[in-house]
Order: sequence, then C-alpha cells, then structure tokens
Amino acid sequence: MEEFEPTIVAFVCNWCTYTAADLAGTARMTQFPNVRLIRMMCTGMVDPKYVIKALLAGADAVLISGCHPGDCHYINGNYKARRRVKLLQEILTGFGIDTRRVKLTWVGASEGNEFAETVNHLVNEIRELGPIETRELMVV
Amino acid sequence: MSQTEVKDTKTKKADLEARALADIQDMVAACMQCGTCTASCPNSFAMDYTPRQMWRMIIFGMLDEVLKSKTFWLCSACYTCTLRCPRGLPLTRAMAALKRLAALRGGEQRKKAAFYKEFINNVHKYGRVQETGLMFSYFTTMMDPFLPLSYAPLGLKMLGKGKLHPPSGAHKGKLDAIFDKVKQMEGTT
Amino acid sequence: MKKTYGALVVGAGVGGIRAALDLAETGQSVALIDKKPNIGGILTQLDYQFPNDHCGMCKMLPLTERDGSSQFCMRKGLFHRNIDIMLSTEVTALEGEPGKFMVTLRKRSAFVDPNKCIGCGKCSEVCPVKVKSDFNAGLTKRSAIYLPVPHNIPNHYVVDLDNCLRCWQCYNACPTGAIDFKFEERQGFHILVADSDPKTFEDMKDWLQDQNFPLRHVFDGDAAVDALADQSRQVRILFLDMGLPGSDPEKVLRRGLELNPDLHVVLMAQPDQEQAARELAGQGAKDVLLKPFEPKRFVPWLDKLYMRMMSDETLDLDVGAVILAGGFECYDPGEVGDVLGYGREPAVVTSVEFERMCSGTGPSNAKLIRPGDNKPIKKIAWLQCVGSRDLKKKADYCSSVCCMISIKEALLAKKLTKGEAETTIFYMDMRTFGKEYERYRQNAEANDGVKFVNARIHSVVPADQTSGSKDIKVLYLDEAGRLQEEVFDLLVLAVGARPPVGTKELAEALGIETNEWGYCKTRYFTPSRTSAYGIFAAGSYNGPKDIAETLIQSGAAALEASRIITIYAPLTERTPEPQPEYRNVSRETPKILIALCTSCPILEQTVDMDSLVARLGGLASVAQVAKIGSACTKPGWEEIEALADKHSPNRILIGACQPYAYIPKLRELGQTIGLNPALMDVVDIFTPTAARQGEDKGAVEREVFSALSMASVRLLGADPTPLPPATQVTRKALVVGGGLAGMTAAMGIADHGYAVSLVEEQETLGGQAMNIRYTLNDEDPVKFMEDLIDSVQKHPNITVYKDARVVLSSGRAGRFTSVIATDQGAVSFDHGATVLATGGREANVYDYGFRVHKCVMTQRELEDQLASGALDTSALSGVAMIQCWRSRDEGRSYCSRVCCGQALKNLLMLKKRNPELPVYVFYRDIMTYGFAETYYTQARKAGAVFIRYDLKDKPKVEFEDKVPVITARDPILQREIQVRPSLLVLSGGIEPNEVSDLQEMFGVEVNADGFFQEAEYKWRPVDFLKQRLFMCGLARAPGNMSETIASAKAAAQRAVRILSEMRLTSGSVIAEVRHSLCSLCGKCISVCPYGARSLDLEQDMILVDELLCQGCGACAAVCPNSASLLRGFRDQQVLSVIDAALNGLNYGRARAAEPETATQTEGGES
Amino acid sequence: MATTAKIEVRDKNPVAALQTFLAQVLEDEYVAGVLAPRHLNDNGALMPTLVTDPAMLDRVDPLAPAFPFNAAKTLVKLTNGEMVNKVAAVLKPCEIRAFVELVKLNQGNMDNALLIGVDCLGSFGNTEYLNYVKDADPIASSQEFARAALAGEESPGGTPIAKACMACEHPSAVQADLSIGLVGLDIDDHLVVSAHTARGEGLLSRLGLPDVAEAPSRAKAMAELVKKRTAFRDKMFEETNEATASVEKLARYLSGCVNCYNCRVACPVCYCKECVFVTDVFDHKPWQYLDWAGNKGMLKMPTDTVFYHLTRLAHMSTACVGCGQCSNACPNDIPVMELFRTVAARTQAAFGYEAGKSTDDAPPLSVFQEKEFSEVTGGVD
Repeated sequence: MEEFEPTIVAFVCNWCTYTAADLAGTARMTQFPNVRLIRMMCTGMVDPKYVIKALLAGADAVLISGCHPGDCHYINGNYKARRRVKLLQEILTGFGIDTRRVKLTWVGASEGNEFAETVNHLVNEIRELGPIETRELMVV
Repeated sequence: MSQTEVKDTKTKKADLEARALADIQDMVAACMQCGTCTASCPNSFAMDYTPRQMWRMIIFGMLDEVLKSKTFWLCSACYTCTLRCPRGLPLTRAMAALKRLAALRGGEQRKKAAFYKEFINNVHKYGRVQETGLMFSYFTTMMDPFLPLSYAPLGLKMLGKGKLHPPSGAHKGKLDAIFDKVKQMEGTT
Repeated sequence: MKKTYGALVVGAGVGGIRAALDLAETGQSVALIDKKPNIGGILTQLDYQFPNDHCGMCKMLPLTERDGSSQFCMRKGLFHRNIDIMLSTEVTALEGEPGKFMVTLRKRSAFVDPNKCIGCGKCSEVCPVKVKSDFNAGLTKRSAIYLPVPHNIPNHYVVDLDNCLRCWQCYNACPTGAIDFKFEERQGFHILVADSDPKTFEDMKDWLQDQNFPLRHVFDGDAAVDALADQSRQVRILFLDMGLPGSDPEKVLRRGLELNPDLHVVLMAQPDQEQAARELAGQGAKDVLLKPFEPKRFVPWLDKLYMRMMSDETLDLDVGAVILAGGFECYDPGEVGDVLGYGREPAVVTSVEFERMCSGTGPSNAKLIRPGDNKPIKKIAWLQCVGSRDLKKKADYCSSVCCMISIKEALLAKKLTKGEAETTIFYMDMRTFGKEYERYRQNAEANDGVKFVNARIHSVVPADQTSGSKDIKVLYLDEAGRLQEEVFDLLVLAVGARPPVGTKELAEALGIETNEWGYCKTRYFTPSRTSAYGIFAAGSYNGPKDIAETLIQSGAAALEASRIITIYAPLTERTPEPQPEYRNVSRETPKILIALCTSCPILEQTVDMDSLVARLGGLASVAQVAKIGSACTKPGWEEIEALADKHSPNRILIGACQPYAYIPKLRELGQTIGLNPALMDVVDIFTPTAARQGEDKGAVEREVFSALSMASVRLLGADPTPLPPATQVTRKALVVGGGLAGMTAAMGIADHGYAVSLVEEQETLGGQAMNIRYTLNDEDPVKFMEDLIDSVQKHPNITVYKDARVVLSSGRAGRFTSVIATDQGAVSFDHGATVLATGGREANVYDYGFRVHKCVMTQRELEDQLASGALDTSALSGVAMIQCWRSRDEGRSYCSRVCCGQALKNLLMLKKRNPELPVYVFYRDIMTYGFAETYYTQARKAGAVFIRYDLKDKPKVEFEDKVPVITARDPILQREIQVRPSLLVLSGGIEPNEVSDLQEMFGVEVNADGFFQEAEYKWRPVDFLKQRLFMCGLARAPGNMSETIASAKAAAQRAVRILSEMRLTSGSVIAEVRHSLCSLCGKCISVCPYGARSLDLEQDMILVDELLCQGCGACAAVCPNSASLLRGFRDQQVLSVIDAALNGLNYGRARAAEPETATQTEGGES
Repeated sequence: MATTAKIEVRDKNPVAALQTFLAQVLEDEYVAGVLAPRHLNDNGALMPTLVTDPAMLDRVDPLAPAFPFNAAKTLVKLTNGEMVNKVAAVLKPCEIRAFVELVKLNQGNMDNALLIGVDCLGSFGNTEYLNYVKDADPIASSQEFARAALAGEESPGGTPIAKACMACEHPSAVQADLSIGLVGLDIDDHLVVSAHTARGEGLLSRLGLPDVAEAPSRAKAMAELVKKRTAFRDKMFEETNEATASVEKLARYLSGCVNCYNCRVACPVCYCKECVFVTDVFDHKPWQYLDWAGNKGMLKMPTDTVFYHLTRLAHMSTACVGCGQCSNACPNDIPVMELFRTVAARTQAAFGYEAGKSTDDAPPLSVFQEKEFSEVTGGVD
C-alpha cells in the first residue's frame, strides 16, 4: 500500500468557509486529494450523528469549519456547533478515537490561505496519527 | 502658581493696547492647540512659554503675563509655523504684532525693543545696515556701560572677517521711499 | 436597443447595493452600474468593520423571496432577478424629467468573454506588465490582465488597456480563447492615409502587416474626399497630413465628418505645423501626431485606439429615477509634498494600505510585516486627521470614519500579533459618536491597552540613518508642552475622505450642484435629494459616513426613488409574477440526468471521460449520463433542455465550472421544463482537474467521480413535494410614535398608496423636534415641522390616533392585528408591517441643587430662551457650557452625538447677538463630524474659548451668591483656571423614551443604553431581529433632525418592501416538522435564532412560520429523531452524501469489480 | 435544614407504618391518588400502582428490592395535562432524577406531581426478584432484605443486588418534596420523613406527625454507604473504559446487540416517540447495503449497531441518571448500563452538569456562551 493518504470529510458552512474554500480552490492552494467538502447551511446544523457516521465509515478525520463567532449569518450557529463538538470529543476519546480527529475551526470568507493552512495542518497531523481503526475494521 | 483670575479685558475698550490685543486674538482665535507650531519652531527650546501656551494666554486675555515673557522676542520670523498650521492662522504676523505691542507699552519692555528700533532707524538712515553706527546708537540708548564689553568679542571677530563696514553715505536715502510708503499705509505719517 | 428600468443606481459599492436591493425587493427593476470592473467598492478591501469587528455583508440579502437572489457570501458577488449589474460602465449623459429619464451609458469592455474565462490565471502569468494593484492599495503588483478582486464571481479576468503593451502574449496563452481582441473584425476596419509623401504610407504598411488592417493611400485632398464618400469600404480612421496638396485639410475634415460623424481623424503634422494642427483639432479632429513616427510607439497606440473604438458600447436606458452612490475616495497624502514622510519612508502607510496588510488576501497573508524590509511589526502609531480638518488642504470637514477605523485597526493588529503589538493613536478629537462606538473606544482603551495621545505628530524622520533600519522616529508635542520623540515600526496615516474621482464631470452631466468641498449638495431636511429632482444621493455620496449611516442614507434614497417611480411612472398593479407550476414528481421513481460540460479542454486531458461516464452510469437511479458542449453558452443550455425533454428526468445534475454563476440559469431551466429547481444542482468539476494536469488519471477521475456521486446521491433524497402556499400580506402599516421620525415614516409608506395608522401618546404630533427652533445651517425647523404635521393630518392614507397607545399586538408575519386604545375606546387594526418610532428626550441629568439656580439651564432651555428672545444677551457677563455632562461615563457610556452641534448652534447665536460676550466651553471631544466641522472653526474664530477636560479631573461647579464658579485645569497652560460666567449651560445628551411595554408586546429587545437593539449594527440598522418590525428616529439612536429623517425613510422603505408583495413566499430551503414523530420537547423552539417556531397548544403541534425561517438548520441538528428537518438537507441525504464521499476511497483493498453488475438504471426503486 | 417528622413503627413492621403514612397522605385533599409499588397477586411481581382507595394500600411495599421499570415515564403520563389536584408518587431516587430530566424536556409537569422519595438500598433484577419472593411472604421478605442491607450485607438474601444499584451514589432523593430516610436508622423503631420543598412542608405540617431529632448516625451511615458505592462505581468505570478502549473492543462489547432497541424503550430519558433508527431515515435501499459490503468485502447485518449506541450516547448521555434499566431490558445481557454510565460521567463532568440535580440548571446543549471551550477550536475563541 503506498504512503498513507488521510481521508478527511469537511462540513463547511455555506457562507464563510465555503467561500474561503472556493478561493483556496481557484487559487490552487490545497493539494490534498482526499478532502471531501460537504456544504451545509451553517455549522450549527451539523448533527452529531453525521460526524459519528463519517468516522465509522472510515474517514480519518472530520473537519467542521464555519464563520468566526459573531460573523455567523444566522447569528449564533457557530456557538452551538462548538458545544456539540465538545460533547462528541468527550464521547469518542473513550473509544480510542483521538480528539484531533474531530476538529472545529473558524475560517472567514476572505481567509483562503487560512483554510488551506488548516487543511494542510490537519492532514499532516492525521498522517502522524495514522489511519483510523474503522478504515480496515468493518464496524457498522 | 495660584489660580489666576481671568480678567474680562474686553470691557475696557478705550486704549490702543486693548484694540491691538483684540486684533491678535482674532488672528489666533481659531487655534485648536494641536501643537504643530511649537513642535516645528526652531527656537522653541529657548522660549519660557511655548508658542502654543502663548496663543492660549492671548485667548484668555492674560496680556501682562504675555508681555513679560521673551517668547515673541525670540521669533526670527522663519514662517515654518504659519506654513504648517492646520488652521491656516497667521502665527508669525501675530508674533510681530506682539513685538509692536510690547514696544508700544514701553516700561522695561522698552529696553528689549531698543535693538529693533535702532536697527530700523540705522537701515533707514544709511540705506543699508551700518554695524558700527547701529551698535553705537544701541549702546547709547541702553545706557549700560558694561554692554559694549559683552559685545566686544563678537565685534572683533566681525572686524577680522571684514564685516564691520566703515560708515559711508553710498546708499544714503535709497530706502526712504519704502519707509514713507509704510508710514502712509500705517496712517502714522 | 432601449431597455427600461425602474431606477438606475450609479456606483455598486455597499450603498449602491443596498439601494438596488431595497428597490429590487419591492419589485422595481434596477440597473446597477459601476465604473470599476467589480462590485463592492471599498468594502472588497476591508475584512472586518467596527463596531463589532465582524464582516456581515451577507446580512443585507433579502429575507423573503430568497430564491430570487444570491444566497452566498456577498464577497463572491450578487445577483437578484430584478437587478442587472453592468460593470466598467459610466454615465455620459442624462435628459428628461423624473419618471422618464433617458440615460446614455458608456460600457468599457473587459476584452475577456465572461462565459469562456475559467479563471485559470495563465494569461496574467505571461503578461510582462507589472503595475501597482489598486486592490492591494499599491502594496503588490498586478499585470495588465488581472483579477480585479480575487474572490469575486463571475471570476473572470479583465484587460487594463491603458497599461497593456499590446504584446498579445495573453491572447496566445489562454486555453479557452476567452481573450477577445477582435482579430477577425479588423478586415472591415478601413484606414485611409491622406499624405502626399508616400514614405508615411509605406512605413505604416509594413509596421501594421500582422495587425491585418486594410490600409489605403491617397495623395491629395480631392482623392481623400472621394475615398471617404465610398460607402462600401467605409473609412473608420483618417490619417490627414497638414501639408496635403489639393483641397486643404480643413475642407477634407469637414467633408469627412459630414459623411460619417464618428469618423476618427488623426492630423499628421511636422513640428512647425503643430500649432495649425491644434487649431484644426478644435473642429472635430480627435488626435494630432507629430511626424516622424516611430513604430514602437505608433503600433500599440493604433491597436489601443482600435480596441477602444470597437469595444466601447454606448447603452440607452429609460429609467424612472437615478440614485448616485459613488461613495468616497481616500485622500492620497503623497499628492503634495507632505512632511509626514509618506512615499519617502516605507514605514509610513495609509489606513487602507494597513487594512490590506492585515488581510488574508493581502500582500503578506495577514502576517503583519512591514512593506519594504518585511520586518515583523510590533509598535504601531496612528495619526488622525490626515487630509481632513485641514484648511491648508481645502478640507475643513471631518471625514467621520477615520477615528473608528484607527481604533479597529489597532484592535486588529493586536489580534493578528496575539496581543504583542503596542498601539498608540495620536488624535485631536476622538470622534466616536455612533451607536455603541463610545463603548468600543472605552473597551479598546481599558481592556485592550490601546494608548490614546492627544497630540499631533508634526514630523517623521528615520530612526537612525546609520543603521539603515526602516524604523521611524516621530516628533510631537505632548500635553504638557514638552517635545517628545518616539520610535515606531510603522506609522499609519488615518487618511480622510475626498469626493470620488469624476464627481465634477458627473455632476455637470446630470446637472446637480456640489458643495464647497466637491461632494454632491443635499439639503438638511431632505438628506437624500440632490438639487435636481428625481436624482438622489445614497451612501457617502453627499458626505463621508460609516456603514450604518451609509445604509440608512441608501434606504432613504431608495424610498425617494420608489416614490418617484410610483407617482410619475405608475406601475400597473404589480401582478405577482406567475407562481411557476412545477410538475409534481413525488410519485415518480427518481431518474437522474447527469450532463458533463466538456468545453474546457483541461477536463478532456486530465480525465478518461469514457470510464467516468460508465462509472456515473452505475450510480443509483442515474438514467442518462451525457456530454454536452459548453454549459456556459446558450447552445450548451439548449442541449440540456433537449436531453431533459427526451428523457424527462426528475433530477438534473450538471458538472461544470463555477457553480455559483449557474443558480439563476437553473431557475430559468426549471421554468422552461417545469421541474422544481430544488431538484437540480451544479457541481464544480473544474477545480479538481485544474491543479493536477500531471498526475495519474485515476486519482483525478476519482476526485471528479466523488464530487458528482455526492451531488447525485443528494439529489436522490431531495424532497419533491411543493412548498407551502405563500401567505397573503395585509397591505397596511402601523407606525408607533408621532414625532418627526414617525410622521416621516408614515408619509413615506402612505405615498406608496398603503394605509397607515399613526399612534401618538401625546395630544399633539411633533414630539422632540418641536423644541428645535433654529439649526446650525440656518434652515427653518419650525416651519418644516408645521408643514409636516399639516401634510400628515391631511394625507388620505394616514389615520392619526392622538393620545392613544398600542395595548395588544399579535399575529404572524405579514398579518398582524393590533389593538389601539384611544380616548374613544379600543380600535383593532390589521397590518403587515410595523415601524416603532417612540423617540427620546433630553436626559434630565441634574446634580442635587443645580435645578434651583436660575442661572443653570440645559442647551434646550437656552435655545428656547434665545429663540423667544426671553434672554437678553447684552446683560450677560459670560456664558460657560459643559459638554458630556453625566454622559460618556460609567452610567451612560454612549455619546449622544447632537449636544456638541447644539452647543455650537447656541454659541454662534449668542456671539451673533453679542460678539463681545465671552463664552467658555468645557469639552472632552467635540463631536462635530461631517460638514459640521466648519461651524467648530467658526465658533473658535468668533472667540469662544474651548477648554479640554478628561474624566479624571472634571470641571468643578460651585455657587457663590447665585453666580456659578467653574474651576478646571487648562491642559495647555497646566494651570487651574476659574471662570465666573453669569450663565451655565449643561449638555446632558439624549435618553430613549420608556418602551418596556412595547418591548414585551412586540417581542423586541433594547440594548444596554435603552435604545432599540437592531438586527445588525451595520448591515440591518433599521430592522429588528424579529422580522416585519422596523425602528427609526431617536428610539434607535441619538441623531439630529436630518439623520432622524433619513432613518425614518429607510425604515419606511423596509416596510414598503413587505407591503409591496401581494403574497410573500419563503425560500426553498426552510424547516419542516413531521408531527407524527414529534414529542413536543420544545428544544427546536428555543434554538431558533429567528423565533420562527411556536407551539400550538390546541393542536399540540410545533408550527414553523415559513417566512421568518431562514433555513439555518439549527432545529434539525437539535432534534434527536429528525422530526424537525430542513428541506434539501434531510438526514438521508446528508448520510448518503457522507457514504458517497467515503465510497471507493483508497480502502485497504482496491474495489474488486466495477459496479456494472450493480443495479443498473431503472432498477433503483423510489 | 429541611423540616423532618417521625413515623412511628409498631411491632417491627416498617412497611405497615409506611402504608398508614401513605393513607394519611391520600386523605389530604391536595392529593388525588398515590402511585406506589404494590404486590398485585400474592407472589407475583411488584408493579407501581395508582391507588385512590386507602384500603387498597395494604399490599403497598416501598421497601421491596424490586425495580420492574423506571416509573418516571409513568408519572409523565399522569401529570402531562391540566389537573386540579396532584398525584403523589413513591419513587426511588433515580426515578425522581429521571423525572426531573423529563420535566426539563417539557414531557412531565412538576406542578401536578408530589414526589415522595424513599432511601434506596438497591434492588434485584426482575428475574432475581421473582425467585427471591417465590415462596416467602413478599412483604416480610422485603423487610428482611431491608434490615440485612442496612446492616451492610453485600448480597442480602443470597442474591446480589443489580450492578447499577451497587454503583449508585444517590441513595437518597434530595430533589423530592418528601423523602423517607432509612439509612442509619433502626427501621423497626421509627422512620424519618423530611420535606425539601414548600409543598412538602405544607403537606407534612397538615399530617401532624411528631417531631424527631436529627440522628447523627444517619449522616455517618449515609456517607459511608455513598463512599462504598462510589468506590464500586469507579472500579466499574475503569473496567468499562478498559473493555471499550478502542472501536474494535467496543464492537466486541456490543457484539451481542441485535438492534431490538429495547434499551431505548426502557430508558426513562429517551423521550422520543419513535427513535430515529426506526424511522425511514434508516431503512436503506438494497444498493446501499451492497455498496457498504463492497467497501470492506462483508457487512454485518443488521447495520447501524455501534452507530445506534454512539448516537444514543450523543443524544442522552448528558441526561443519564444511571438507573440501570437499559441493562435490565437487554435480552442478550449486554452491559449497556456500564457503558452509558461511564460515558455519561465524562460528558456530564465536561459540561459541569449533573443529570436530575435540579430543574433550574438547563441541559448543556440547549445553552451556550460567547466565550467558552476555546480548547475545542485550538485556543482561538
């Protein structure tokens, strides 16, 4: 198997981070093939079961990225997301899933390079951590 | 310094002095104390009151204290403050007006005004500055015996460099027309 | 051909966009033009804005009819079905009268076909030209073909013809041939050379042979005239030599212009004939060229001339009204030799340049490093009032925004350097007069450690010449009068505002007056009307403003424009455009059509299309996978329509580039083939391929396949059931508060033909404005108020309830019912929108005992006595005024903004009546923002003495036998001074009226100071968070009469926006409840930020108000068993998208068999 | 200090004393009925019964070591609507705490219920209890059990009490209106009833029971009991953490699960009418199963097992009161309670929230602050 390429599912908010990702994309900043962007209306709508589903289905990390606190188009979506990610991290650490595999970041609309750096940093971090158990293990 | 009483000078309209002060006040009334004039004045290090404090005292009408200071005497009219004042106030003209006001008031101010007076008369009389004639008439008006001694080193150095011109009538009367015109304009013929 | 629009908005900055959106949402069609090649104005360069340091431009987007407009970040761009955006366009002429203006526009082409350009950037890489990029305020370089704003869409490149060297390298480098230099059309572009000396013609012939222009040569005047007359080969450029034999050049010129008025005549003259040529040029010749020519200059010049003539198009529009939203330019300190070292020292930058240095898309990727030597910046100074409040620079006005910009930039610098940066702001008056601005400044000073120094830097010198370090030493005079020197890494000049370039020409073209500083002139009581009726000023066009004021001014201009349109060019009752009936596909088995756009060659090269098409065919419910020409052109689109008719799919997925640009097209396609646009989607398959030409095809194909499979699986789960029916709107409005604001708002709404009930608590209308007797700019407020009250009472559509209060209000969006208790009993009133204008009053801030003294009064009482003549000014010995009395302090930490203006007004009136009267004003910061600064200068010239104090030692007031004695410390003289005036006037500022009952009735909040809390400081200044409710006047924030009128008109426009809709439809992405699953736990009610959900107790059901719901999905995430879901993002859809994303990724074992054997096309059941 | 009163116990029959106490409560016009555990058919199971006729209180036995199911959900049905007077409910502490959580979720209504808590000395599993009372008089065996437990016996009457009870650190119900103390008292002499709320005090004063001095032994005994149970609980946490330290171990831990979702039905704080795992969201299409199988070459059926447990953890771990009914209800004896209590301890500690403590503290995911948990976003808030 050639050198391990981490797979990342990224839930990005339609307003700020999707714009930054688009900017990063058009300016060709990110080079990582296995990053899958899923556009949500707001980080506040990322249901914990989506993150669990992604991790069980073999995603090495789940990135949730949205507007900076205060910038949220829907006023307070990002604050709710932060509490949900806190809950998820507390639950999943118990089962050997490193908290760094569920990452919440704030990326503004004009921060194309910031988004690229966040993705690069996360991919390198996961590359050290190694593949997630559920990549090989059939658990459903 | 105890609290100084702010005098309402405006009521005493009688004499020339109050009117002159009013003129100066009009010149500097729009000052917003930004301090650019003081900061850019080359001589401000030697002044007891900075120009900015000077304008402030004028606005408050503290004339006596203003005339006691030597700030306006040190102004060498380089016009930097007028150039850079963001409110476009004629600051150098205000300094000159203060000099005239001090000279008008006389008293121990007279001595300070003496050098200026003698200088103008000297230039008027000889058509150019006659250093020896100027200093001679200055020492006579000052009536201070030690004064010439303090100027001696400066005089010798100027003599060495050939700067002390002997009295000569070559340019006599050349500037009379200018001085007459000035008198006529100032209405003090 | 002529197009008609309701309104023309000139300038697509934030003000222009707001005005255009306001009009477009009421159903008017708007032409939004901008001379730049991008929209957004200065806001494209600012990432964060005060006072809450967030961006938030997208909150301007419409809240209802969301499908009609763009629903993504405004930095990317804007589209709205009623707005046509024309970039690089300027107004050249305007005739006609309000309601029927004929406007001619000149549209400069960008020489790049927006449909073909895919933003790959190859052209700008090869372009040799490197000029200063104005997007990065000159800090970085850009080439002649460039992206005006990196993140805007449509993201196509633009050729800057002025700097272009015509080397054609970009033309050859462009993969999709998007750059259009009109090479073929050159054959028809005849050039005639009329010169007796054959050498000029020969030279031109060989210089131009690869430009393929048809050149012809004549030797004398008559031959030239005949050639010009030959219509078959019409001459476009005539090179006319001054020494032409036969008929003299003048006759040829006149004859030529008669034959063809837009013939471009170039006079060729020897050096001695230049004078004669210049005179002749006066009669219609366009250029004069001195012989001999050299090719290096002549060929590019001719090429550019040709490009300009061929590409510039003039458009004629019929418009009802014109709104000017040109914004403002920043003062360039480099223009005159300034002592502050700008241009000489790299460490001296302007505030816009600093903004770019902090931005992610700026030169240094948001790392604070100094241009020039890239030294990390730690110690920064700001100098206020550079180019404003400066008579020398003919700008005795305050630019109102630079103080707040500097504080924000200081906080931004601290944030970027994680708090290490040391920031100092040098100022004269820190003007933080806006809502919440004073608190912003106090926080910056107290918590974030921003130092404020009251001094004016007078010169900047390099820190030390020897070491060549770029640090600078700044010299200033501190308060105590000592000369200070301080070394900084960076000095930011808070540059003031200037009217936009070209204002004078535009003003002449439109016939409007400008004021002494060059801004468009508007009157005090009609802040948005220019001197020409039917033309209005929005945003900062009539004076520099911050964003909230800009939007309010734009709202007011929009109201005036829409009033003109409804009165002069009455729209037929706007029949709501037919609700498109979509085929109900909920019964059909899902059939997906996937169309792949293959126009860009890159896709072909990097991906093996056949295997991709095959794999896509294997996806569930995919009926047909087709390759189409180029989805961005008309023919490509017809191909999709044909495919849709042939296969009648109920889901359509298109793989193309730049999905954002397709959203309006999907809506049209939906209408033509009758399929709900929510069942269609566009996926970007270009970006994954762009970067990886070299890599192996498999990896790239997997990327493209995964993007398409995720989208198709999501479409599969899309919910085809039609949207809930639109709600009827009661087209009446309720205005609470009969003061200046309430009456103006009522008039604004009533003029549009809607019924308004105006409820006033007192017995008489007028409120606080009745106490204003005269204004600073000598208008007559008393007469204005009388006329206003008279016209409100006579207005057919307004019913006024005096001495009445609203006691109950309930109902759903668009249909409210309120009960008004009047002296003749209760009246119930149905209305669709509500405007709260409950106003404010002068703060009664009196310390114990002051009230007793007759010689102490407030500014309002002083104004009364001055106006009524009760005060005999000659009997006064002196007047002292104390500003910020008990305001901008812990109890009330906000600036009431009007008291400085009122104090100056009274002071100038006192001085007018008794010039000798000494007046002392104790102040902290004189808030004469905007053009009121001139009155501050006048007050000082009139001899008023201004004494600064700060919170630490306020002026102490005692009374000695009935005369106030004020002791204070003069900061300049560093001495206590004592003033014994005969009159003491206190400025206490403004407090909002008591609104707790309205708060509870309408469910609205107030901020810490008691003023209404708006939905968003900057971007929705007159809306409440609860929709259909608007606020204006003093109840929103302190403001003078002009600002109150503007906010009232803006609120009226927002109300008209709702009443103008026969039926309000929501967006397609809204929440839904599956009642069978719902256990009424109420989690979704408390989580909804818009209060759009309510518990209906009778039926025990959770109701979603589909107009308030903005589709954020918070309710869907908080509901454990997805009883509450968001249309378009149902759990099945998202879970299957996650599966598709991870499906087929490089799992340990390569996927054995391709899924041909898996269920093919028709197999998947619904 | 809560006002307390004494319940006289005559001829060593605390159950009879409690029955008379409950009869007095029933007389009070404030109370419409009493929900209390009652032996229904001589040696059969003991079930919560709504008694309105005081005569029927004769077989009521609050001391029985039986916990058929968590009565919180029943009380929800009894209080969820407009009612004139109240229902008094004799409940175990974990039932009361579960009810408090359900009130916060707008399911139950605290105003219509009068909660009477009884010190809980632990209960047997349903089948163990049936054997325990198979041939003896149930009430006598309950008293015997109580005396043995109070004396500190590990498994009174030979059978061990349920693990959930052994690990439960809330033997006495502080949130109830009235709570009957057993721990640290001689239950043959007298019982102590203390009122914690205004309603409780009102009712207690109306009953006119004699006063009693606070027995120091009660506090000491209570502390000791709690210490013992906490020790057991912490050991259980370690074992469970060890047993589920990786996803594979978790899968093995839950390998017996057949997605019958019985643990959800038994769980008092899982309030959904239908769990999302039984709605249409999770009935997948054949091609989906084949795709999943294709990924790893095989696919366990039924799917969404570990996914279900993890999602249930995400939904209700912050509300888990540790009543143990989930393990009790699992047909394949999967130690669900241990897993859920371990994770619940972690999540509740993370948000500084204790389930069932009081109706005032809001459930953690329904509120948020502007500046919190910056470690989640890498130190940037």
